[in-house]
Amino acid sequence: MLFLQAIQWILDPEHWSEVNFQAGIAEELGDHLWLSFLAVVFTAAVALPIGLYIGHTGRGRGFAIVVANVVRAVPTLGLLSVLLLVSLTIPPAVFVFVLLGVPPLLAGAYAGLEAIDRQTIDASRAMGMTEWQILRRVELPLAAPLILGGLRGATLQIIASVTLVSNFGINSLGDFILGGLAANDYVQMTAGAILVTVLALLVDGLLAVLQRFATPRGVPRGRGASTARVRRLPVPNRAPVSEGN
Amino acid sequence: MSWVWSHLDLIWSSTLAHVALCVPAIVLGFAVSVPLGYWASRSAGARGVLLTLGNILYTIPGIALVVLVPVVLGLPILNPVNVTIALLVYAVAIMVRSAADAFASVSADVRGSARAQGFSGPQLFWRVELPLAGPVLLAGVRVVSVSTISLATVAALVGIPSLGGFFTDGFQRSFLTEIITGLVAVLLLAAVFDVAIGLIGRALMPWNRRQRLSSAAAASFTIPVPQTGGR
Amino acid sequence: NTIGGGSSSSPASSGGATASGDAKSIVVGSANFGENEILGYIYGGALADKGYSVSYKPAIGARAAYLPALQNGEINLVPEYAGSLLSYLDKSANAKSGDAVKSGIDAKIGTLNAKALDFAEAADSDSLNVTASFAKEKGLTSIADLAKAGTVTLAANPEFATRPDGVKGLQSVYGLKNIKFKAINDGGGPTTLKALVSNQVQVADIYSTTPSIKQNKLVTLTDPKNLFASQQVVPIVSTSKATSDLESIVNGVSAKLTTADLLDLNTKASGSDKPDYQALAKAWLSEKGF
Amino acid sequence: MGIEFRHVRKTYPDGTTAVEDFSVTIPSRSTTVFVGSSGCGKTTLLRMINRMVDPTEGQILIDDEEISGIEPVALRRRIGYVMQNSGLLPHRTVVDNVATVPVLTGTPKAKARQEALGLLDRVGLDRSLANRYPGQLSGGQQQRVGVARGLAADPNILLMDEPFGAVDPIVRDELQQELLRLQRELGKTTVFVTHDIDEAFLLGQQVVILQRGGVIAQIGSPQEILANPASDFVADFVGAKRGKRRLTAEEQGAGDDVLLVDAAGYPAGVISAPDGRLALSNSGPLSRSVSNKTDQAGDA
Amino acid sequence: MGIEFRHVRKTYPDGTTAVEDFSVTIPSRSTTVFVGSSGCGKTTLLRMINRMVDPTEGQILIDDEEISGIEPVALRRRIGYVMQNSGLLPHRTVVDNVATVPVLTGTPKAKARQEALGLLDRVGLDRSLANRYPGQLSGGQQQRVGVARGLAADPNILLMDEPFGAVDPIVRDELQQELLRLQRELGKTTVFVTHDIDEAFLLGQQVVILQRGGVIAQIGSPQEILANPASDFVADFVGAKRGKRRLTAEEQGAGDDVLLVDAAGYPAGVISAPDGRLALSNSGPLSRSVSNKTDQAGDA
Ligand SMILES: Nc1ncnc2c1ncn2[C@@H]1O[C@H](COP(=O)(O)OP(=O)(O)OP(=O)(O)O)[C@@H](O)[C@H]1O
Ligand SMILES: Nc1ncnc2c1ncn2[C@@H]1O[C@H](COP(=O)(O)OP(=O)(O)OP(=O)(O)O)[C@@H](O)[C@H]1O
Ligand SMILES: [Mg+2]
Ligand SMILES: [Mg+2]
Repeated sequence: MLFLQAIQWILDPEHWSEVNFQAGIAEELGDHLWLSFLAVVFTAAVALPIGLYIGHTGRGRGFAIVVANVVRAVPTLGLLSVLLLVSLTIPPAVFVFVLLGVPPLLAGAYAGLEAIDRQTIDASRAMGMTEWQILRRVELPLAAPLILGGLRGATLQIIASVTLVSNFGINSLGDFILGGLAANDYVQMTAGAILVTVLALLVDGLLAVLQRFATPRGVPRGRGASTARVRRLPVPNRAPVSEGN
Repeated sequence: MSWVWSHLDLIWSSTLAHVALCVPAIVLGFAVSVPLGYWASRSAGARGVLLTLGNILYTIPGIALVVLVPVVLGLPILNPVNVTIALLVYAVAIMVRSAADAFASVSADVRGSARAQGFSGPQLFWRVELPLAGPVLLAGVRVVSVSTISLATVAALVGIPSLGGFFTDGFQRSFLTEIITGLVAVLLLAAVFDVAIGLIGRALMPWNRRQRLSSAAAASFTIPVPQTGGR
Repeated sequence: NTIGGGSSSSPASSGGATASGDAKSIVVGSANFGENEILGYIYGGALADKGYSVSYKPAIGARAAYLPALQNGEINLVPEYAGSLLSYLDKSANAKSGDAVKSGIDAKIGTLNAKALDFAEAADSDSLNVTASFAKEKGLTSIADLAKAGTVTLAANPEFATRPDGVKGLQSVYGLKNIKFKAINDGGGPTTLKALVSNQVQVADIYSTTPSIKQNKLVTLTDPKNLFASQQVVPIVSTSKATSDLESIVNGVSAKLTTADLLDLNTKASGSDKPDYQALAKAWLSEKGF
Repeated sequence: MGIEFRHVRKTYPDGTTAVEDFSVTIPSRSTTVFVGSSGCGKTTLLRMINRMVDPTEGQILIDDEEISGIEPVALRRRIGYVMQNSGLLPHRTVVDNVATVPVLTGTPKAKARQEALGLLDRVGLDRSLANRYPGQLSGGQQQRVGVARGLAADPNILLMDEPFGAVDPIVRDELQQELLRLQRELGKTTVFVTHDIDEAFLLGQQVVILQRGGVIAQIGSPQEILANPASDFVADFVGAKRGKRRLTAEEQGAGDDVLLVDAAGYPAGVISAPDGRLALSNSGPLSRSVSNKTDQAGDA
Repeated sequence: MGIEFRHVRKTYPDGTTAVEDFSVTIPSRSTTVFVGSSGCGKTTLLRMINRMVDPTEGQILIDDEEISGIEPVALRRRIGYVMQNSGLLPHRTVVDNVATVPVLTGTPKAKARQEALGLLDRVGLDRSLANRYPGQLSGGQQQRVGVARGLAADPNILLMDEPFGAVDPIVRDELQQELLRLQRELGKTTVFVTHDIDEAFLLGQQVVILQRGGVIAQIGSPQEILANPASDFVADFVGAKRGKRRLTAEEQGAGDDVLLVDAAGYPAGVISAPDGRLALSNSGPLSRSVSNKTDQAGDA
């Protein structure tokens, strides 16, 4: 069966050092991870500050939504074609994947902050915390699970998409897919797809563990981890808490 | 620019081909995801399994999926249905999560009170849960439509006509104008779909119009699913 | 029409998977690089002139994609290159002369439910190229000279890794053990060229009729041991469509197609005014009196 | 239409026993209030009546018919249900919300809507609100719609689960008065759940004070309970023990009025007592007097 | 430490004028309650005191110092703030929540924790709860922690925004008594916001009844207001007009007790009246008697 053959292909130690005179699994994996890592780091550098700013101040939300939607519509293949036509190096590729990673992380960061019970933040401010202290000591720890959720989304997305650079002669696990396609070798191609998927899921699992650890104790676990929902007693019907300064 | 004017017919036909690839994927993706999402919202176990499965499907690289679909299903290689099926897989992978969230977002109070009024099971689903899940479902469909349109460009890599052809061809010929034409066409098409779906939603959900249009748009941004920027 | 399908010179169905039934309706396919697409339009155009209803499926991909499509009838005619086709059909073939190649192909092509028509004079073979400075530095003129160039990286389409006349051939025919391979999936196009010029790779496989070789003053290494077989253009046609009428039209076109034509067409295609492949094909046809 | 609980027990799948062994008879055409603090099982008891929850043990009878034999959907359509936060369908207009059950049971839409408009009048809502969506109403208005909806099928039984728990105190007063009026006019068998003892005493002809696990601490008319709390728990719950209900006269003002304070010193009201003498009256300003109540409780 | 509002006006960026022209003096070391229905501007007024909201016009002075000149963060650290739903940090233990402000202002962590434990005693919480997270406490316990946190920096001013709005009536009673005790012990200047007039009368030495827009309907001690409502609005609000506060004696029971009912027929309590004669007393059971109150209000 195709799938089993592909697993065998992956387990063949020779394929780890060389595949058809080209870089083997080890090298492609390394390059794939490196490129993904760069993209994730830059994604975080761009999306986190913006997301935290939007989440903390509530400003610029509409703008971010529009930008994120437009960015999401940009076909990676097209953008890679344009940028690599101009300069065939890693930086433009990283740029494209950063663009891919920004929407989920941005959303995670700002949704994480928004999901925090307004009263908690309000009370913190009323106690005399500075804005920076509120961000550091209240919002970041409480939003950590959702922020990491966003990071997981971005990472998954980036690792799966980096395969595209193989079209343009940059190393990635996509080489096995393209090579398999060109040689009519479905086993190799399936093996490439499995490698990418497994890599993405492994990294995702790692981040999931991190997310577990980052979930503050005392905050109910589970999706959303929304502190906005912990109140249990009937609360008089009132206008949404919109005060704030 | 003159290249664009002289190739309007080509742009148009590629756009139509692109639409023909995407629309069935979006529509079927919705139709498949709603029951799955409903199931996931009802059972924690199903939710875990379905969402994990979605994540796995979602990480399969696009080219691999487009090529492997005909191998696995035994379809002709150049059949556009291959691409549509691959797009459908991604659409479901994304949409199941938002459908699950959509149904989970239906207030338990409203559900309980509807049951207490004497809604039977199917009546509850069709008249209460589905419409109330509507805004979040709509947000999910918008994400799916945009990403499907963007993703469908990979069809070009396997010789199936789509707007992606402008990328591969333009690249081979070092022809920026052509690639950018393709990019703009994809973006415009995505925008048209987004607006159209938004309008359909507005028409179908009048109660949602005043208070929550912006929050539904926000939800489309907030859904922390991995988005398919197009692979 | 440069890309995309659905364009047909007659009202025949454009999206249908197969064009069976009517022998006079033909689906012309082509590989995913410009020259081959132009050749497709040339053969298709000639047939359309003679009353065939022709539709196109251009830019399908690599050989491994479009030949199965031919085999199962999704396309009916595709312009091929003799040497590569033979090594695809018969991994162990080592025929070099035109006639030997022809008979090699004829022996095997039945498995594709297809038939090879006459070879054109026009040939477009693989050629290994290095930059002028690299050639000078290492003293390279022929492929054999690469042995003294230390470890070099060679760029070509991905299938070059598995083709008998690819890296394997370089090893067995020329005894080169110092070749690393890097797949770049653009048929010797702009990325390959850029990789070569920027020394990310030192050797690049570029089709001999590609204008960029001249434009960038690349040095094409000679092939004294004929690793790259004769790559004459050879249209192949589904057996079910191969009427004598069709064969005579197609062979008529092949008879007038020269290597110089290919170079000229390619130069025009990648020139600054980016004409359509279909227009180029039409121009060639009318120039040659079709 | 009387309702009878016979040794009812409810254990939820997660092992929580919400109700241990509950038996009570709810007389028809009067209001019975279940009152108790959070988590004592009030909602569970209420929802067993329309089979939203099925008892683990015991029987519930409506008019001597065991409800376990009645198809839940049919049963629910015969019983009005009003809950906190109204539970209105946010995607239907007010009039459509009210018309829900009649439409479900096959009344033509136009007719159901017409009747729904009448019900809006009945609960004191302006007809101009009929085409709004619930989200466009205030909390109090939503509750009125909820009540109207509960009445739409003209059920003999009305279940109300803290219907006024989430509204402003002033609006709550209004709604309570409205409900008293409706009850006088319509005479439904009403089961009302609250954790507010004041509300229980105001609305209930029969009040059931519950402890955790649905244990009955005391059952009786407000007067009986207030005069003779059955236990410390009840006394504490109704405030008698802490002296809240034990008023003392504090000060003679300028006129005949005397200020009354409770044990915590909190002014509870004024009473006219010329020269320190109370004017006794045996009939309150409303027909709903004590003796009246005792009669009805006697139906049980 | 007195607080003075001088012609304060607040218009929010969206154009809502929450407070129109508000002037009041809040005497030090006593409790002033702002009471009014939802949206009348109570929270806005309260939050202007610690500069969570800045007035659009007018001045606010604390001990004759204009607060607009005080850095908000520093000001807030000097003022305790307790709100509904406690606003505790869900990711910090109870003791760390209480110690938040001292730690912010530089008290060593160990010392701050030690003091926090003392505060838990003070508000009647068992020390065994110190290392729990807020989510593991009941609503009433959370509110106690909130109060302890408000007191942690030993502020002279305590602001409380409906702190008991979301808890069970029984627990609310307890918390109210606890607050009265604390107030006697500590004598902070407390500004308390509620929409429950009963709570206002129980806790406030000075009660400010507000209408929409922060308009003062009446200001005074509970007794003054109850005895002489300044307007129909006030009478209505305190329930006098609807007769809720106007009690009548209904029935002489077996002993000396007379049942008192209000105009709605709702039993308000019992009073001892042997032979229909009230026993008048001029001093309530608590030191917090009427005369006492009037004195303090006079401070203003
Ligand atoms: N579906 C359920 N599954 C498990 N336990 C439940 C469920 N519903 C209620 N309970 C538990 O049963 C007990 C009684 O719940 P119920 O809702 O009847 O109380 P209640 O008196 O209505 O309280 P409240 O005043 O808060 O509404 C509680 O301990 C509650 O946690
Ligand atoms: N941040 C804000 N922006 C705009 N309007 C506001 C804001 N905060 C409050 N308001 C409005 O100001 C008015 C007074 O609000 P405020 O919160 O002070 O009322 P409140 O008396 O505390 O009501 P509640 O009892 O519901 O808490 C209301 O109409 C409210 O909608
Ligand atoms: Mg309940
Ligand atoms: Mg408020």
